[in-house]
Amino acid sequence: MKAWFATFVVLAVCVAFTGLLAVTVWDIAQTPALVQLPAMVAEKLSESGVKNPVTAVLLNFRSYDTLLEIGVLVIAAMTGISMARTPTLEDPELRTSNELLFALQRWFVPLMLMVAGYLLWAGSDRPGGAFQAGAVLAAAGVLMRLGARPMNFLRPGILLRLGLVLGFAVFLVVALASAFAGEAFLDYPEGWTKVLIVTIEAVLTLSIGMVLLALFVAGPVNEYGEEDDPV
Amino acid sequence: MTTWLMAGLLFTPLAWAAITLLLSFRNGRWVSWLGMLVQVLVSVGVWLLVVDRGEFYHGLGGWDAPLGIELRVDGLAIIFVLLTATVATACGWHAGMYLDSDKPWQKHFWPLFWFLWAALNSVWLSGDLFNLYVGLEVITLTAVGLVAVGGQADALRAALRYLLVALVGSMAYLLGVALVYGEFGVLSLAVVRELQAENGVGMTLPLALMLGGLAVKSALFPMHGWLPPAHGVAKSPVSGLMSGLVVKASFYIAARLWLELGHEAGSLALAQVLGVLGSAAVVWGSWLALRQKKLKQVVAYSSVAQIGYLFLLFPLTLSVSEAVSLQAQQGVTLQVVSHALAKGAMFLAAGNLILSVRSGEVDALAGVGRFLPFSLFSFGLAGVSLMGLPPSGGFAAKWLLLQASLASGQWWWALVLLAGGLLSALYVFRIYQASFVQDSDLDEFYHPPRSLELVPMILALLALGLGLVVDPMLTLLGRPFGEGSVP
Amino acid sequence: MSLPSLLPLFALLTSLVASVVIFSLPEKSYRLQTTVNLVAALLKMGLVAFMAWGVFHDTEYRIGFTVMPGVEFLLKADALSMIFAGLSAVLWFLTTLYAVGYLEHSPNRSRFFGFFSLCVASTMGIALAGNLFTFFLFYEMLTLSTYPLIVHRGTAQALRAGRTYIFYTLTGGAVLLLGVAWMHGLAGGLEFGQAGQLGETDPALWDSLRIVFVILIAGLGVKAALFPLHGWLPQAMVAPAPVSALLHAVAVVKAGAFGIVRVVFDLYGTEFTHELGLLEPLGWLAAFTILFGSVRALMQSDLKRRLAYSTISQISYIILGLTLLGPIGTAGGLVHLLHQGMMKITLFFCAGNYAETLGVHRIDELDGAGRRMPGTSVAFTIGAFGMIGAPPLAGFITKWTLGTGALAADMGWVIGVLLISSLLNAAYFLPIIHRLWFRKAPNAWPEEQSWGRFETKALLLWPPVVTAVITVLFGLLAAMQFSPLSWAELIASKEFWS
Amino acid sequence: MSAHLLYAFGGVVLCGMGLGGFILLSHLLRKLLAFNIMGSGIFLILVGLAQHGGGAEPGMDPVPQALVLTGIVVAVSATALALVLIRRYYYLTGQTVLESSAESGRRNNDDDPGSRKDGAL
Amino acid sequence: MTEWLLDGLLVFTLLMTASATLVSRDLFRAVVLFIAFGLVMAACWVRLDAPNIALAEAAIGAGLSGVLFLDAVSQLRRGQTRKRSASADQSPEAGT
Repeated sequence: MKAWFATFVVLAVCVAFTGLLAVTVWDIAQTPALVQLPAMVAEKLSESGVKNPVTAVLLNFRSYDTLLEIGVLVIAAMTGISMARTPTLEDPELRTSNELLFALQRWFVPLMLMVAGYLLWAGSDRPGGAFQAGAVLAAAGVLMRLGARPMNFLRPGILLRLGLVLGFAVFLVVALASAFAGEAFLDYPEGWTKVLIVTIEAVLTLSIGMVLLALFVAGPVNEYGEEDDPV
Repeated sequence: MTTWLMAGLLFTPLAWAAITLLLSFRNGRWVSWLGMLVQVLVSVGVWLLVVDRGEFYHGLGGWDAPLGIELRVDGLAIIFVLLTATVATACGWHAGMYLDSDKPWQKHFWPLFWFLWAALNSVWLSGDLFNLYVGLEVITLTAVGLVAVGGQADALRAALRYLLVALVGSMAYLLGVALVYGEFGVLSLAVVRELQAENGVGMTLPLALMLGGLAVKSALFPMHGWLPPAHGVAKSPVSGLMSGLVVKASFYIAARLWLELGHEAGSLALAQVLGVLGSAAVVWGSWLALRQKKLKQVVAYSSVAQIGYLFLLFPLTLSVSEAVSLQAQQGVTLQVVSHALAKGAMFLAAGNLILSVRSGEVDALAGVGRFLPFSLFSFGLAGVSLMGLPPSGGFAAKWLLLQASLASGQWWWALVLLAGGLLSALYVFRIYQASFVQDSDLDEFYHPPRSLELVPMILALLALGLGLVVDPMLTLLGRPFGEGSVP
Repeated sequence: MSLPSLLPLFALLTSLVASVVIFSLPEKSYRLQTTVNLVAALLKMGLVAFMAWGVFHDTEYRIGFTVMPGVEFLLKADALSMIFAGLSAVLWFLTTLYAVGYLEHSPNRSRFFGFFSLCVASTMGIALAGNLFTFFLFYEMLTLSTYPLIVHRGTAQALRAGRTYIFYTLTGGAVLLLGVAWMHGLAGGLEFGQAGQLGETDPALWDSLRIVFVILIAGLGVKAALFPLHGWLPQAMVAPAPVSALLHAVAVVKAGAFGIVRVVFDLYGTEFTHELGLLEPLGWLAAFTILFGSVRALMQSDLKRRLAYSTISQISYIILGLTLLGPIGTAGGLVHLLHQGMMKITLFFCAGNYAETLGVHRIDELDGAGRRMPGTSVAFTIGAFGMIGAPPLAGFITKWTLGTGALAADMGWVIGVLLISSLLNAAYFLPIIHRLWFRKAPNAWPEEQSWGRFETKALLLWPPVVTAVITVLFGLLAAMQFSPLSWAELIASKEFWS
Repeated sequence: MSAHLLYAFGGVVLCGMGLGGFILLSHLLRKLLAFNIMGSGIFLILVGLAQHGGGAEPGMDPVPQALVLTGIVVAVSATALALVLIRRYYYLTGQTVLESSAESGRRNNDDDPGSRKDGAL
Repeated sequence: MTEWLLDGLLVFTLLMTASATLVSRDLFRAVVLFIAFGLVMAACWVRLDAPNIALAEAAIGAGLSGVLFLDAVSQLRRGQTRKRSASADQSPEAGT
């Protein structure tokens, strides 16, 4: 009885909240925004070095956001790995000798790698970019994990950590280098903008793919003979 | 120069994070100690810069607002940067010796620590609503990671609860940001304030959403339940970081928002509600702190109470005279600083005491007074600041808030301040008392190394002496949540 | 900043530094601790004496800095502060000597003497505080530094007493803080020593000033053990004897009384307080506390508890004196700050000696103790007669001046209060003296310890004897130029004829 | 009213649904699903409202799109982290809810309704 | 008009899949519905002129989150927990 009442109250509150929010959204929608940022972006797009305005915003105008965002990814992956107590993050139980999966893997993984490459390359001019590419890369990894391919690079040792940190580190190094060359951090020197952005994107793709894959496989179930935690 | 100092604050900690990620705990320790030195120097450098040059805005990547992300470097931000440098260095120094370097998962401590520092600095400086959101999320995830590292069941439970609550808080904040962007089309806080003042647009719901989300993340009563388990179960240096700095980040953003946008968008009811909830936190948090059996839980619940005071900022700065508002802002800033120092000292000292008596219970402290442990003394001195007794920073904060509430005619907050001080005395003296008990069979007492004991003592002395050097600090604060003009 | 202006700071630092040094010394180096303590105490006596000389010749010692906008930390030596500082310096030295003897071979001495010095530093700060803010600073520091002394023994009873003490004093502190902050908001940070400055305020503020006055007195009244805020004092008796002695004579109780003196005399000014209509109620309260304390003292069978209630009564003489509008009465109140301190510390030292040497705590166990411990008992007798007000002792001077002051102020009922109180004093002290000297000693004392040639340890014997002698001298030499009475009259005359 | 606004209102409803689900559902995985739905709602509002133009020319606005991209990555990181924690928590305790029977988190704060409330959250 | 119809249908489907995700009794079903929700979201993003987000949503939002959720559900289904009791894990902080 009491539980029903509580549920009812919560639902009522949520409905009221939705209503209030809808009214506010409607209200805001009546007037145009006071500043038209898209016009500014379009104006400065040529200076940004890329043709895709979203990429320009992500990796040039608001690159600091993106840097922190990659930080978030690394943090999540790191915490995930810290939960695992095994020498490898792989789950051999999952490894099957399923013919179908094996065939899928043989055909799909190269295809996915190609797609990832395309997305990365396209990112600067057309829709696409490091995150999308990285996700596809990770998906390829997942497929490999389900198949028979052992993935030794996923040992939570130095290699994995190096992979995780690579994109992030390159981003930082570019920031540093740009500061030496130009006015400010992440202020890419003229003419180099596109090269640097594409470089960053490429390493990021690798790193993001690895992070996502690590997060996927770092599920802490696959522990064999975990030591009793001495306290 | 400015560019390099800004980079020193924002990017160098990230670099330390990247380096320590590749190292073991022991090696990471050396790198981190070096890093702390560098960060402290950079922080002091920025401080001198602001003293020399005054407040300024700095566009990151050469892009000014509204297109790019702009940093706002003013007295308040510098105070928080310096506070972070102090408390984080203390906790990091302590952690390097305190944490067990044989545990394989401890190597994740340093990168998380550095990510946290980087994100804290970014929150203090950023003047961009969305960038603040990303900064907050980095802080949340690192804090959760730091609590969960080690992966014991109770740590996981605390970390999960913390994560879920914090995520919802962030969502509320982000929703507010989305609405603000819809209305104004910009994300720079300074530009939003100008537009709002020019056009007189009321944004009560977005502001309420953002403040609500941030209040949840700052563990405002009645959404405080996640804090004590998380702060209590974490390792002591981590608890110090969490109580001292992490909780303050979301409050800091709330305060900035309120003082920039509150005059137009805030309402008296909202301010009073926040004040009342803060007061309830003071009373309820203290009461629960009194009832805890575990030492660190006492300290953690005390954080709930102490954070409650901060929310008096909202009623004391709305529709009051400029002077009263300034007094309230100064009082709250002081409260943040002194609480961070005192709580850092308390958690570190509690960690040492637990190490000494090999138990986390309050009652296990019986007879400890006989061994004249240095850490007990640090704990006691930090307690003076929590109780708001002179000459501590807590006292100065209380004094300023008292003045503000009496001058604004809202005398009921004065009563809350006084009652809160007494309530905190109850739980602080409970611990003192436990240590004075004479008839205990405690004959074995491990004295931790002096270097481990020195850190909390320094923090405690800083908190205690803060009240006497308030004037220079408030001068730096100037017009704390200032009216600085947009370049 | 000249050297003389630093003197108040030095006076404060002597005991503060001593405290830090003692804390950092290991428990084993007891001799070193004692040396540090005594050197610091002597140094402080010298500094205070030097300052008193200067103050007498109208030198002003002041040092301060801004803490917060509009709030100043100010130390300053004026005539009134010298009374309290002098008392504190002299008694600290004697009590340290006594404590060294009393705590020989007991545990936690380092902790004890550390907090002991801290406690004295606080009283010195209270004495030298130049404004209400600074006063409050040290007032709270005193609360904190006395707590470890009261619970020093760590027994359940001591912890309970400590709890009561902290509950009372911190509540009082919070109330006081409200008053101080409010006052600051109304009139800014007023410096002590310019009486009547509040009289020039806008009369519209007077209602607020009345409320603030009540709040301030209530806050200070806790430590001064004004009825009905006295509950903690008798319980605090579980503390070691030197602590009780210090608590009653200089530290806590006296700090409260001194604060009331500062508020009435220096902040509001007696005349302005009268104008606000607050002086008379305060007088009645003091008079009632005097009688109440005496009656309750009569009902106690434990020696230290009886002395405690006697303190409650005696402290209110100081406040009563203040409320007698006029220089003579005020001088009577002020001089009692010193007189009561000397007499009460004598009595507590003696009570400690009986307990330590003979194991005697209750009054009915004191039969014939005079023969066994003649020195102590003579000192006790002098203290007790002083309290009763027998000429020519210090207490007599107080009561005489108060009586004259009351007549001058046309408040005859005060004489009645003084008479009844003296009768009650006699009623609870004379039986003790009778037991000491005229009853036969029991065959065995509860826990006797033998100290060879002397009746007790030399360090326990000499302090009460010295204070008893001073009590006599205070009375005999009251008319001299440097006597406490002349000093008090000097202060009072400045207030009323300036 | 342009179509973009329709999506914004869709986002509003998603927010409400997500919030309700987050509070009412106790299973940790379900809470996490609700959180993701809430997040998607907010992203829709962010882009829909901004691109709607409010009387001005509606059109593509790259800034909120970039913000949403960042937001998605942050959300997925948080989700992944939460999943890792939940799985290990389940592995150690066999529980899928935070608030539960005897031995779970409230040993220290039995009398704190605040903590109970958040447990339900 | 057809565009409006399309948009309306998309939003409707979106809300339906979301509510179905939340109320579904079976956890596995809920996760599958959530993946469907992510795909519909991706379609919405396309309609909102945001192909970048559409790609990311499909790959990360629906794809990766979905797989992560599925993996977690499968663990919960298999009931993999550690054999010994959980209470052994409660530890004082000492010595760590």
